[in-house]
Amino acid sequence: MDFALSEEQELFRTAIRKYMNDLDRTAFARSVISGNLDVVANATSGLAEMGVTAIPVSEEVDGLGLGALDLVPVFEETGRVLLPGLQLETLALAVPLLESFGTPAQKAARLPSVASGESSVSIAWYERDGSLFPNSFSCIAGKTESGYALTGTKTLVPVIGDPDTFITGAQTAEGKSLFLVKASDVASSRMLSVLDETQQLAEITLNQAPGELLGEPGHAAEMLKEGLLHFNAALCSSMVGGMDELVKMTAEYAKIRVQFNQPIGRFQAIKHGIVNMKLDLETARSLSYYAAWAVETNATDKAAAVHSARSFISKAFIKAAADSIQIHGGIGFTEELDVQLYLKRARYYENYFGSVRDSRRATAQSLEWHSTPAKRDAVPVS
Amino acid sequence: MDFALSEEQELFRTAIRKYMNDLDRTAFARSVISGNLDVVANATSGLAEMGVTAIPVSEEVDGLGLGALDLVPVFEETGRVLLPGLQLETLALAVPLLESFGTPAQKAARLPSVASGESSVSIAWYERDGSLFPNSFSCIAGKTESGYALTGTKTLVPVIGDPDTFITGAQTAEGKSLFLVKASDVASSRMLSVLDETQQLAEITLNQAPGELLGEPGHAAEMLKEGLLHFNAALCSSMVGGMDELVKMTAEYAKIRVQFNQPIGRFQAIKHGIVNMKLDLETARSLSYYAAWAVETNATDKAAAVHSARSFISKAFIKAAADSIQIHGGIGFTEELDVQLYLKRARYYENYFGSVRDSRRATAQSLEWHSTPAKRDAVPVS
Amino acid sequence: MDFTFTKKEEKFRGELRGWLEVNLPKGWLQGDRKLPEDNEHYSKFLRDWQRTLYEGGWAAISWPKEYGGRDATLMEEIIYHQEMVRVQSPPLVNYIGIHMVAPTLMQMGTDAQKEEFIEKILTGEQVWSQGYSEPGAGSDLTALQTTAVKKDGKWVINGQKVWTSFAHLADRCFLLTKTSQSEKKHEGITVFLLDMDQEGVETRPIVQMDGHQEFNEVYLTDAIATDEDIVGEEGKGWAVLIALMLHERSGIAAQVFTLEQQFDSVIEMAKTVRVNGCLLIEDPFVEDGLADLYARINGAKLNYYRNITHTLKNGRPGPESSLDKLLVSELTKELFDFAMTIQGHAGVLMNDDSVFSAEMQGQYLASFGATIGGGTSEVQRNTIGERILGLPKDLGR
Amino acid sequence: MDFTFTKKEEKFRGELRGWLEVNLPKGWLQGDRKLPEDNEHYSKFLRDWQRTLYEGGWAAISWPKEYGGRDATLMEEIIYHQEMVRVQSPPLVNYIGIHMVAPTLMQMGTDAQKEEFIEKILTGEQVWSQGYSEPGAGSDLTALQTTAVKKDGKWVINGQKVWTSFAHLADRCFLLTKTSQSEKKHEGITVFLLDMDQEGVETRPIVQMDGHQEFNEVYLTDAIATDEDIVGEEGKGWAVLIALMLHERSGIAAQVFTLEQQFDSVIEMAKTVRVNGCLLIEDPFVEDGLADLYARINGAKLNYYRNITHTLKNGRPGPESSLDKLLVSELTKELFDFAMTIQGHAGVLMNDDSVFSAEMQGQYLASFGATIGGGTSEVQRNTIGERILGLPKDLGR
Repeated sequence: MDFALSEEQELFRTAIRKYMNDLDRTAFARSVISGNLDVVANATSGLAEMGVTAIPVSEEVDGLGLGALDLVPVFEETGRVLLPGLQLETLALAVPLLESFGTPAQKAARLPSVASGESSVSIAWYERDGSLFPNSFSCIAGKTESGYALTGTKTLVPVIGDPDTFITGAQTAEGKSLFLVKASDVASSRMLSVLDETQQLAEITLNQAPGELLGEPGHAAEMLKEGLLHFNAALCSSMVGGMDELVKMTAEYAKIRVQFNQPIGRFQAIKHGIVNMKLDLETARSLSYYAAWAVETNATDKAAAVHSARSFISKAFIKAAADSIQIHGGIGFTEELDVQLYLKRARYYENYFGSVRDSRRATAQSLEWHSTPAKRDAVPVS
Repeated sequence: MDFALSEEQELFRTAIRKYMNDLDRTAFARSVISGNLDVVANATSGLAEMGVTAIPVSEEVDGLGLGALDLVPVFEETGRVLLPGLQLETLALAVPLLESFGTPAQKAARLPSVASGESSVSIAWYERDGSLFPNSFSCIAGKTESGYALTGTKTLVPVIGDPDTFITGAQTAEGKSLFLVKASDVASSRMLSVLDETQQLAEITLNQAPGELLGEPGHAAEMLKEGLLHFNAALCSSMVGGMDELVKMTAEYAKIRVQFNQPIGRFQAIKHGIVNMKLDLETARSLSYYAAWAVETNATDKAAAVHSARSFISKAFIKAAADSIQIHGGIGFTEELDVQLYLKRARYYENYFGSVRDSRRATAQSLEWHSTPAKRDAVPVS
Repeated sequence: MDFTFTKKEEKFRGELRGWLEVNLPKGWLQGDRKLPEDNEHYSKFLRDWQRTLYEGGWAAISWPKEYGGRDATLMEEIIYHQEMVRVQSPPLVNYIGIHMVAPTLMQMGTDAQKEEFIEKILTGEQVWSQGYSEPGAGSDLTALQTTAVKKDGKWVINGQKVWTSFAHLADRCFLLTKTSQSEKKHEGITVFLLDMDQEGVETRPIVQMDGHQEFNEVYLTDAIATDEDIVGEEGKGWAVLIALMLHERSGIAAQVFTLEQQFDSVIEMAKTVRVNGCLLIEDPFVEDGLADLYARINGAKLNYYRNITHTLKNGRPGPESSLDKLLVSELTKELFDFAMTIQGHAGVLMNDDSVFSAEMQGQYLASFGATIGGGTSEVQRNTIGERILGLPKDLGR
Repeated sequence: MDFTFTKKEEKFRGELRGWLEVNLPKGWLQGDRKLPEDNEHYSKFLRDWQRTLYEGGWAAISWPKEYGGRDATLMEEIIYHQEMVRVQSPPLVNYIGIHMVAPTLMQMGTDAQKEEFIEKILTGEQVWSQGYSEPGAGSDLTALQTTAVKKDGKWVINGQKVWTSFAHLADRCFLLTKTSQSEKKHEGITVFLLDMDQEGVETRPIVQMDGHQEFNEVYLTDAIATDEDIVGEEGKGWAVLIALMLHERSGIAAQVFTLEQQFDSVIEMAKTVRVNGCLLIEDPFVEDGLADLYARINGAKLNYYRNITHTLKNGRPGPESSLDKLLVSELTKELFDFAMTIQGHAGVLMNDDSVFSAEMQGQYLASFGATIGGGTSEVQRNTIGERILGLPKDLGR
């Protein structure tokens, strides 16, 4: 029995944390809010120097060929300071999708520059109806002589830090298919107003944009689901980092803030509230470690491990941030404190590529609780 | 604006409460547990003397012809001491069903003896599959020369205090129908083991038992639903009485029990816990008053008023009892204290004629939130 | 039990409704409810609105007629709040003046104070703020640090206030200070009617997490007041505070009705917005959650009615009315939390990009203020536990 | 990270499993797990079972070999708990003797005490109870009222204990007393190894809300003990308690694995029981609730694994292991609360009438003890807040 990160992973955590401290912690997130987006590229190149961007990329294409567990300290520490950027989308979704479904040529063309930190890749998946797994895409990929041309509109597309490539879903004769599209081939793009201002989302329109098929046509949903196991494991680590920071800052505040002549942490309403945050944090951390382990080792309960972690942590992160605001009192309601940034981030992640309900249903299905498989609610909620 | 019981109703409450104190409060409930069932008849005749059993019975058949609001103080005070008996079933379900759907002859034959406290009526509705509204009953009512003969098995039938009549559901050619069956015509009866030992439930078997049709044949479900509006409003009052007593006893205990040299009510974990019970109590009381008012005045939002009250109070009663046990600590876990009796009663009511989910769906439907009416879950849960 | 309104009450409602239809800002009833963004226009807009209210006789209906009010009954006050919430009327810029300062002055002000302030409060000529909270004394008003010291016949005031609503627009401040140190925490407090327009008073806006700036920090550096600015007696400010609180007959009517309206807008969203191709309300989990909220929000409103009934019968609110604020503020938070959850990932979009016209995102963020401002939920629970349930006093009290 | 077991560990598991198959009471593995109802047969059954364990060398695996144990590793202890939970083995009647008294005596007992007690504890010849809680001191062990006074060379003990588990079966009691009054609450406590078989000791069962009688009140009226019965030093009992707690390397293994097993039985119920004609698991609300519980129960187990990993690496448990009891006990309550809700109205039936073979009703009632016994959840939260998060001490501490 050894249920802990390795010594190397913990050392790597220390290095990342030091680098985040050098970046002045949430200062980068606040820079983005005030419109200075240059910091994103700075952070990416800093992480690249430390080898972070090479972690999940296989050795044949200039990566380190490491696994999901090695990403745990990275995402906990970047999540802790709400580092803005496409690290999750690139390293935990695009890379697994390319590694699993890309041709050798596709990998060779894209992954070395990801590993070196020069390139980031985003996902243009959602359409205006907001469905995660629609019956069909309105974005159409038509066959051309040299490949495909995509036409349609995608929304809720993360574009922070200027990704050079989008993995997108479009309809072909075979059904929903995945494509690689160059950012420079996007016809037009409109920025959206986002609750979490450390994010940048756009609605992008493709007009006969050249698209390169990724994987088998007609299998977009299955491929995305497979990729999302990697993504959600990493996302959980990021949220755990945020929760850890919330527990720390809330406990510290409760020790120094005096009301009624007492440090407020002496009052059980406050003390027990923070203890409950701590309980959730430890459960979240255990679930996220296990999810990463299950992904890395391709364990039989991989899907249940990831979905159950995600379902718990999405909710717990929101609760931790909300409770932290309440415990901070008036000052917690100002934009001066960071707590609100964590709340907005938690809400940003809540339904990102699936709701809590979706994760719970996926948990039940992967554990085969149902005699009739793939049963759905009266109304599809995913 | 006058949202309070009338002066007369409050005076009546005082009288009932005095009578319950005379009966030594929960002593009657504990008598039933230890096997002494005589107390049930005693209590019924005492209530009859005070006119309670005549309240909902119309004047033409020797009743007082009063409304649902006049039952509020009765059920709050009997619920407060967990008075065992069929008061709810008789006065708040059987009487409304007979008054609404009975023929003049049926009313004349049964309601005077209900009003005088000589008769109690129970409901034999559930069958072994546990469905509240099954597609059809396995209990069959066959036509005979003089009427109907019923054959089948009913379970979860309340039989405390020896009801002389059952209102039961059976299948006829027209569908599910309601019948009146004499208790003396029941072929056999088997007592069931019940979590709330102040209740007596039986499985009863009918074998060509003579049944008297109540209302139109084929309309059992609609009639029961109508009757349940009365029943649930009264049940809510009963649960509010229990909650009120729980808040009182818990607050009193927290004032005198000393731990760590402090009365435990000084600790916020305890204090705020009791305050939350109090908040739920006040909401429960407001909802139950309004439900009774809506039933009495046949208000347009009658169904929403009753269902929303029931959905909230069923849960809140369980929570109040469970929290009270925790606040009482070790002693709360013994059978010496009454708290556990309230917990068992709360559980007993939780799914009685419908779950919290059922009540919430009924709330939504009665408020017409759905464009397509009568939508159900993927799986029928009621 | 009776939920009907009298003919007189219905007539009152009709009169107000008719007046509002004519006098609300142009386009308001049709949904154009944007307030000016810059401070100057914002201030002018709200002062104009108060002037309009004043001219219609609707600025301070519960005041005695002699002061320009209507001697409104409690039920009329409630109807007033219902109607104002219904049309989502612009905020009353001089809320503090009308609902707190003036009624207090009527009761315990000097003749000179009544003369000088009350009419200006009514017309909106003079806008008031409230100087209660301090950085070290949020929920604990007895921990005041702001001092007023008498020097050459004038009071010299130093300290810092926070969460001072409308301070950036205000002409005067209802200010709590310490004028003597006492063992007993409730002694030595003095209330001043401070002139904000002086060198010693500096106001800085607080930016809230929802981007709004409704509150301010106020820095007092040798600010000056006179004996004539004292309300009640020197050192007896606690009594003034108590008196002020007792004026609140109608409790939190506006919040109760607002919550009900907000719930209706969430229902409207659930009936019209599709996520994953289906109407939200057709998702059983959405239906279930909304039915639960319906029960509890309706319960909170009915509690309020029960407490109002008590006030009507007994002339003053019963102790149970102290539950109203706690319940309503917590429910407001829960409602918008739920509204956020059900919108799916598109729920992260704000403003014009939001999935529903009554944008839930800003209201969600704003809801966090409800359980903090005006006494945190934790302090409310203590108060209820001790005053209503008679539980022993907390440590530090 | 590595969840595999070593070959040695797997061999250990195989050996235990094989032994259990042969030695468990007849019919036990097939599900006939009824314990005798009357006290005498109950006691004999459990003593026989301990004797069997002893003879197989499975009664006290973590003890040193010199005392008849196996010097088991921590992982072997965990495997032992897993297997015992898996077969739902009969309770260990001398749990307190084996896990608490004997290890303490090995560390700080006199030679005479070791000689006299340790073997009898192992064989089950002598059953022990624990005399900690008192009516006025439930979660607060420092408020002891039971006194031991020296008189003519003997200790005369008076007082009352409650929640004394197995006291009705026990021969000896590990008893906390006050031997001197001290300002400091942790001083003046003395631990006695009290002989229960004497006139001054009277035992009365406590009937629990689930009908069981696992605990007792013990009345001590001039009960007698000698100097030789003292553990450690007179007045230094607190140090004994601390030492005793440190023996608990494997934490709450049994509860963790039991919770997992209970969850599995609820899943089994949901897959097989029909309410309203449909399998419970096909109700989306049931599925959703169970998936939520799966995540949290699995999370609690994984927390436990993480803490065990810490113990394996550092030789002793880290502070986070104090969270295990709180999480597991609260989850047990929630699990059965949910299991009750989903059964529909037939869920009110108990025993043979219950809708599912693994009757949930009794387990539901029993679950209320989990968050009270062994320190209430409220006390656990205080401890965690102060020891792990470094928050200021509560009032009264």
